[in-house]
Amino acid sequence: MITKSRLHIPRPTARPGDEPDFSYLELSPAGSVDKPAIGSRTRDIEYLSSGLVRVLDDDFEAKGPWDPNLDAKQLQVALRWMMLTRALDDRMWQIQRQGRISFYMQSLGEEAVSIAQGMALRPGDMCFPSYRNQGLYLYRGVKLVDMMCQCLSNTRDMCKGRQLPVMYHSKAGNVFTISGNLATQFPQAVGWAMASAIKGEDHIAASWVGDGSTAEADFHHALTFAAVYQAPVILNVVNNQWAISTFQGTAGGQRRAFAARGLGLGIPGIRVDGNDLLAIYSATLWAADRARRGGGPTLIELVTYRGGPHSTSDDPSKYRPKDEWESFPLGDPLERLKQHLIIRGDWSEEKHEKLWKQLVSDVQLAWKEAQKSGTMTEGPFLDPATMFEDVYAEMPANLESQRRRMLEVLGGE
Amino acid sequence: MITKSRLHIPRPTARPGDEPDFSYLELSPAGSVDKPAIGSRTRDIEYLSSGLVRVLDDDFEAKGPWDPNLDAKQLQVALRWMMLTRALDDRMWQIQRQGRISFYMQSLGEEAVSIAQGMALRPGDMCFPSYRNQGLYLYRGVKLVDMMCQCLSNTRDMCKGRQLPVMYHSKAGNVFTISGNLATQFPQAVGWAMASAIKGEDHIAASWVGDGSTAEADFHHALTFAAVYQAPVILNVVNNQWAISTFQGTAGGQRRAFAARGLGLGIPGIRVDGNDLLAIYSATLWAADRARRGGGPTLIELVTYRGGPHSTSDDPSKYRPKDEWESFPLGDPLERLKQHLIIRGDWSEEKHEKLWKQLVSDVQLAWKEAQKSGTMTEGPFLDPATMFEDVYAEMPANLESQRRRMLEVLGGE
Amino acid sequence: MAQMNMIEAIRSAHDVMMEKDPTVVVLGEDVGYFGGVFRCTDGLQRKYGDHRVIDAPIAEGGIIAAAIGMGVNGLRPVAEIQFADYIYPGFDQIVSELARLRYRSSGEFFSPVTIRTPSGGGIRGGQTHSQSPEALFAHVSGIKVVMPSNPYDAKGLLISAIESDDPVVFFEPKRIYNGPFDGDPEKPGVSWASHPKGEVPEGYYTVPLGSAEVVLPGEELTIVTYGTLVHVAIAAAKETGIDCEVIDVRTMSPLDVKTLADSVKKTGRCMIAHEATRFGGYGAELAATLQKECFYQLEAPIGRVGGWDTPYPHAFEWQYFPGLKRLSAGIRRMMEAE
Amino acid sequence: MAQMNMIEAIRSAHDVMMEKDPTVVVLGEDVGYFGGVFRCTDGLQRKYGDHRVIDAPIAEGGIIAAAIGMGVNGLRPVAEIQFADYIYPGFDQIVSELARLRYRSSGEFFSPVTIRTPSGGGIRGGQTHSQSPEALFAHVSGIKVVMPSNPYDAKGLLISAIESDDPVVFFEPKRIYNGPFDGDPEKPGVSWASHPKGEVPEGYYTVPLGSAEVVLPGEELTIVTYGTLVHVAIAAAKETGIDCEVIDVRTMSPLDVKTLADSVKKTGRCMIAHEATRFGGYGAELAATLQKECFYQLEAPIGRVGGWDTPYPHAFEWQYFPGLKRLSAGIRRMMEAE
Ligand SMILES: Cc1ncc(C[n+]2csc(CCOP(=O)(O)OP(=O)(O)O)c2C)c(N)n1
Ligand SMILES: Cc1ncc(C[n+]2csc(CCOP(=O)(O)OP(=O)(O)O)c2C)c(N)n1
Ligand SMILES: [Mg+2]
Ligand SMILES: [Mg+2]
Repeated sequence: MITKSRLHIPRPTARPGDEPDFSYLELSPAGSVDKPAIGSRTRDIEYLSSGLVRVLDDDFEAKGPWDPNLDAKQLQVALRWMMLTRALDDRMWQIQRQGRISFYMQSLGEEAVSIAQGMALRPGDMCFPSYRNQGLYLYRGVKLVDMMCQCLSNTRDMCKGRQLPVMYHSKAGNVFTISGNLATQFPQAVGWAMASAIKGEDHIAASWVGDGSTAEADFHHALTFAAVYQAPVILNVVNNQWAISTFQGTAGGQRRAFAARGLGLGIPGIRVDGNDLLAIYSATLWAADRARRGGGPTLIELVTYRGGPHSTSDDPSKYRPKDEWESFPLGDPLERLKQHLIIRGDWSEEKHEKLWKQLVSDVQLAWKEAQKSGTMTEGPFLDPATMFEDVYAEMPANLESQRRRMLEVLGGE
Repeated sequence: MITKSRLHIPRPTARPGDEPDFSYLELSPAGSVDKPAIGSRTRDIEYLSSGLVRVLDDDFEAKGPWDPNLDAKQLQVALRWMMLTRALDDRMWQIQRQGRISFYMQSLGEEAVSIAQGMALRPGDMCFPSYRNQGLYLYRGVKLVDMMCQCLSNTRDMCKGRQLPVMYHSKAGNVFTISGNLATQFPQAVGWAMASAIKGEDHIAASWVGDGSTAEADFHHALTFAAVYQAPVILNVVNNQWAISTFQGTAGGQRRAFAARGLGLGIPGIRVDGNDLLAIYSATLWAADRARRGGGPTLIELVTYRGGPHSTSDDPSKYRPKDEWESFPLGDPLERLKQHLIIRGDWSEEKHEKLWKQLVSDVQLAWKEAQKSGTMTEGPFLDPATMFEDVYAEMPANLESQRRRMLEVLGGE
Repeated sequence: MAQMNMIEAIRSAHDVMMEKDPTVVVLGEDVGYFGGVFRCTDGLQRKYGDHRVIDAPIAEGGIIAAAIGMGVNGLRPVAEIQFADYIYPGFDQIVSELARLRYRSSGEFFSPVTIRTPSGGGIRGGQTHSQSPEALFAHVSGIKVVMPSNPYDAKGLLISAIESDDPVVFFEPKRIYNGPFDGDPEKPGVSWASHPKGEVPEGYYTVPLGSAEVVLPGEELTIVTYGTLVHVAIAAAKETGIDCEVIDVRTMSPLDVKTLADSVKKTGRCMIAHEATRFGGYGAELAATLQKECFYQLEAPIGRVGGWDTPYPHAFEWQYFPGLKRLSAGIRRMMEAE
Repeated sequence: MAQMNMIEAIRSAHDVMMEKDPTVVVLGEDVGYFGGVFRCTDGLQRKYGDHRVIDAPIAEGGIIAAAIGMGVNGLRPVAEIQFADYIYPGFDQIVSELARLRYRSSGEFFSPVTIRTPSGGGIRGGQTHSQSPEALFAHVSGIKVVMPSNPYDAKGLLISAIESDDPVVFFEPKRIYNGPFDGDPEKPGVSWASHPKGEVPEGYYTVPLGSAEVVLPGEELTIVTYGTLVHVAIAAAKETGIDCEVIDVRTMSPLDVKTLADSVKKTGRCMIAHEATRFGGYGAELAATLQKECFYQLEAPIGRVGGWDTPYPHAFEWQYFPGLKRLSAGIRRMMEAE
């Protein structure tokens, strides 16, 4: 009976053993997409959701109306943050492989997203990130050692051992606490932005979800509330082509770009080369300005590729061609920025090599430092009694007595 | 502090005391919207989501490419079903006002939706209606008396007293059981349609939600799954301008038509004059054909007006101008079809009057009949012991003992 | 002091708090211009503007998520869910987010959201306007769960909830919005006017979260209950002539075990009553806790009277509702146990 | 007969049923090409095609809703929710729809959906990969709730669930997917190979829903438990030398009261153990029911050992998990009560 099935089943262009095939990706040449005035009506700028905003061309030159004209210093700083993100990811991945932390998630290949958007936002703007935005925490001032201590659940862990590795937060840096539940932070960001508008402040909010997570209800809630109240928020979809083992078509990306998802509610969408720091920066600044001036929300799709496994628990060789990333037409964001700087005469292979070594050593030093606050096997250890704190603002009687009970050598009750 | 608020709060054009103002409604003249080939690509038919498909013009003439060319007989039958729906609603409304049923919801002003779409679908197609689709149940063969017995929760109640009035179902008629929870049936319809495709059958599914209900998560689930699997389903949004006290702008209708909601997923949308039986019939047939031929889902927005209060518990004079309906530019669907038939020479005021009287008397007879199976105050009464049935396929021990306990004169346990 | 019914008392709590604290905002379906389908927010938008009393799209998950975000940004949101039966689309945001924000960020982030929602049956609402899902929230650590049984407590508890930096789910037993109800549907309705707890101060006051109240002192048997059933319990005590101590739990979580246990130790008998489906209901926690606390004083097994383990059927509301007859029969039988 | 771990047993249940009944379809996140993050559906898509083993968008609410619709249209869907912690976005569709379809249409419509989901901690998954929300489902009438504790039961119960015309929520204690776990995290892991319930027939068989099992007979004290804790309970019996009767509940709803009550009446003592947060947990229902059924035989109050009333903290997994030490201490203390 099922042999007659007429159901359309989305299938990726390539599976293990196949040649990588990105023919489905619609690309525009760098510089070819117009940059509209910030006050443009949504209906006049629908083209932004189907084109691909790119600044860096195949020769690493910056082109067209979206070129933000950042100076050498700014670009070098951006490159440095991207490199630091990657150096951190590299190290932590190895560390997990050695069994010294329980879990890790890299942002390999997507570093430009966090850094470019971090740069384009103001410090007072609030970020509601996903688990692949570690660059944002770094950029907003969280120290390497504090990131590591979180991953170690040690005595310096900002989460007091309560969260899986990579579930950071930074109140001081205005970066929200990461949830294990996909997309939940998206409508919360809209609520935050609504409050900002209610208070008459000009801070905006920004949030990030993956391509796969757009299918969740909260994606819809975020778009609806943002559209209805014209909330000052930037809603980012990081389309890295994969959601664990399912390709972006399983989330509905086969027929229309994710950037178009808000059009039916009057939310403009911009489809951006997610591996092009300059394009991301520029699109984000455009959306932020628009939001700050009362123009409401913008949906930004960042077209990129998940360079590594989903997490340390994943094995992508089971579901996609091994060398897919190498064939990804938008390349490696870090490499592209580096080459752009070199072409401008503002960088060199030697400087790059030197900086990389420096950063690797910074990371190494931070790791040493982090371990002083405890590892999974060596003390000092967090006090388990703290697990009863912060459930409520004040500890209620039942938790106090449970804490006592636990301390009585884990007696049953 | 709130005085500085910059939040956009959607406000309707008119509140009690104001002149009705429908200037926000974008209208197209009858016959002015092209009818594309069924196989058209979604991107080529986006215009269908912003125009308004209309067949009957202001002089009640049928016009343009969407005219389904129904014959006199078909139109008379359609008119009859609409009139019957209204006659039933009228009577039941009064009956509730007299305290003889506990609750009621009319479809006043929206009768064309259920009848036109009922006609355009095939008997094997499955309907997942909202609580304002009573016409569908009638059209698909549920007897007046059975509708009434459901509202009475009497011994002939199809729901065995378990549901509020108007929460009908008809397995024989392929009309699903109505849920009190908004929008939940929308993604279920998509699942039903997926199963139909999996089985290789050519039955399609259709579902209905209100403008307000589009904000619910299930609306998004339905669209996503329909798009991903190209499910053979018609997803209808009945935009009757109001959701209890909130106008359609509160659900995000201010900037873009509801018909456009699926465009970002590649789902074509058709915005239809919801008070024009011919236009609805024709658009539905188009979408049904498309679905049956493997073309996937269509979203249809039916632009109409909720002629009465939300339900018998509601008082719309608190939140909208009293005479809004009279000013609604798309008129009364029943009146429009009647005039069209008269103009064609296929109907007359006399015939109309006579048919109306006939239907009113049919309804009256049905009401007499219904009461024989019990009223709220007079027997026969449903056996309360039945309340323990159908929780599970077979009654588990705990329910059996609770049933016994209840029968022991409602003793505590 | 004024005479208020529960709706007025709840409205007054909003008013007092919105006046006192400019960060308090209200959002929900139909709460703004219209003032709520039960009128609990009537007049607030006129007084405080539509930027503080906000009509929301019909998306319970979105409402709660938006409220969370607002709370993180310094506001103190009060969200109304139109019926408790419709809270489930927001369940994930409550359970996975609102309840855990403080914990997972070790106190750096929290959101002081109050979620108000009418619950319970007895108004011919059928199975989707009658549910009492408090047990589903009491099991979730990180939120407080409250249900008042009268206007005075409703206002005082709601003010405490709004002021609390912890999230609170606040159930309003809609059957007693307009007057106490003793569980006998045959009797004519009564108003709050003649009830001592219908006397409500017009200004600010609080009833603390986490404290139960002995509403009727007695010696022979303890009835532990909350919401509408408090009134049924008092009526059952009268009807049966059993010298019952009736305790209104008021806060389901955190639970005031001491007040309950002290009473049960004294009387040696305990009947638990609530409207929700019995199996796995909140009464199970009460019974489990009290049999443990009071084991050596108990003279009979703890009983539970609740809704049957079925949905709430429209036509058989009064067969489903654990009314006067069932509760009276239950405590009579319990007194027979030696 | 074959040696299977729980993953293989679950996979085999799918295989047997898909082979037997062409209306059985599987859907969920990553269940298709990849075979599921825990590999429970590995190989099924290769064997039955991608129209019967369907990779779904990441939308738990959508997955369950689609499954409901499929079920109404004559299919028999098995939906996987990747982690029980992620079931809440689908809560409304389960509670308001799946559970009530049959009731509200007086039997005309129903949907025989099985929802499988891995639950419980002990795999360093942190607070969003460790939850045990069975109590939230057991309270909802109209669904059955199941949790196996070994490969044999897992397969037999899953086949019963798939065949059942009632909706079933099927929790899989992920800590014991690969081997039983006695609650002592210091010991090396063991496999199912040496366990009698790791012997699993390759073909069709069922374990009926609604029946508990005495997995260790004893006279002094009854431990009522399910899932991972069954193995901890057996270990605690050994460790303490107390002659415990250990009962595996297996089906939370409907509950097999008789098997439990018979045992407690015999032993006079009862300890309940589960991994979920204790307050308002499923153990409360067990305690409430058993104190009632066995009041006159009980020699000590019924005890409950469960997760603490906090989220499941990543670093303190073994302090949170009600392991060997806590359970042993609990039953030792209970034996001291006279
Ligand atoms: C509500 C919920 N459902 C399922 C999961 C399990 N899960 C974690 S990550 C993931 C894939 C997400 O893919 P995508 O959104 O594309 O983000 P990416 O990992 O590619 O950055 C899934 C299914 C979850 N964490 N939360
Ligand atoms: C999940 C859920 N939330 C809220 C309600 C309460 N409610 C019933 S009808 C309604 C308004 C629906 O408006 P709309 O979708 O426009 O349909 P209409 O009544 O206009 O046909 C609301 C809020 C509900 N039934 N279900
Ligand atoms: Mg992705
Ligand atoms: Mg409407």
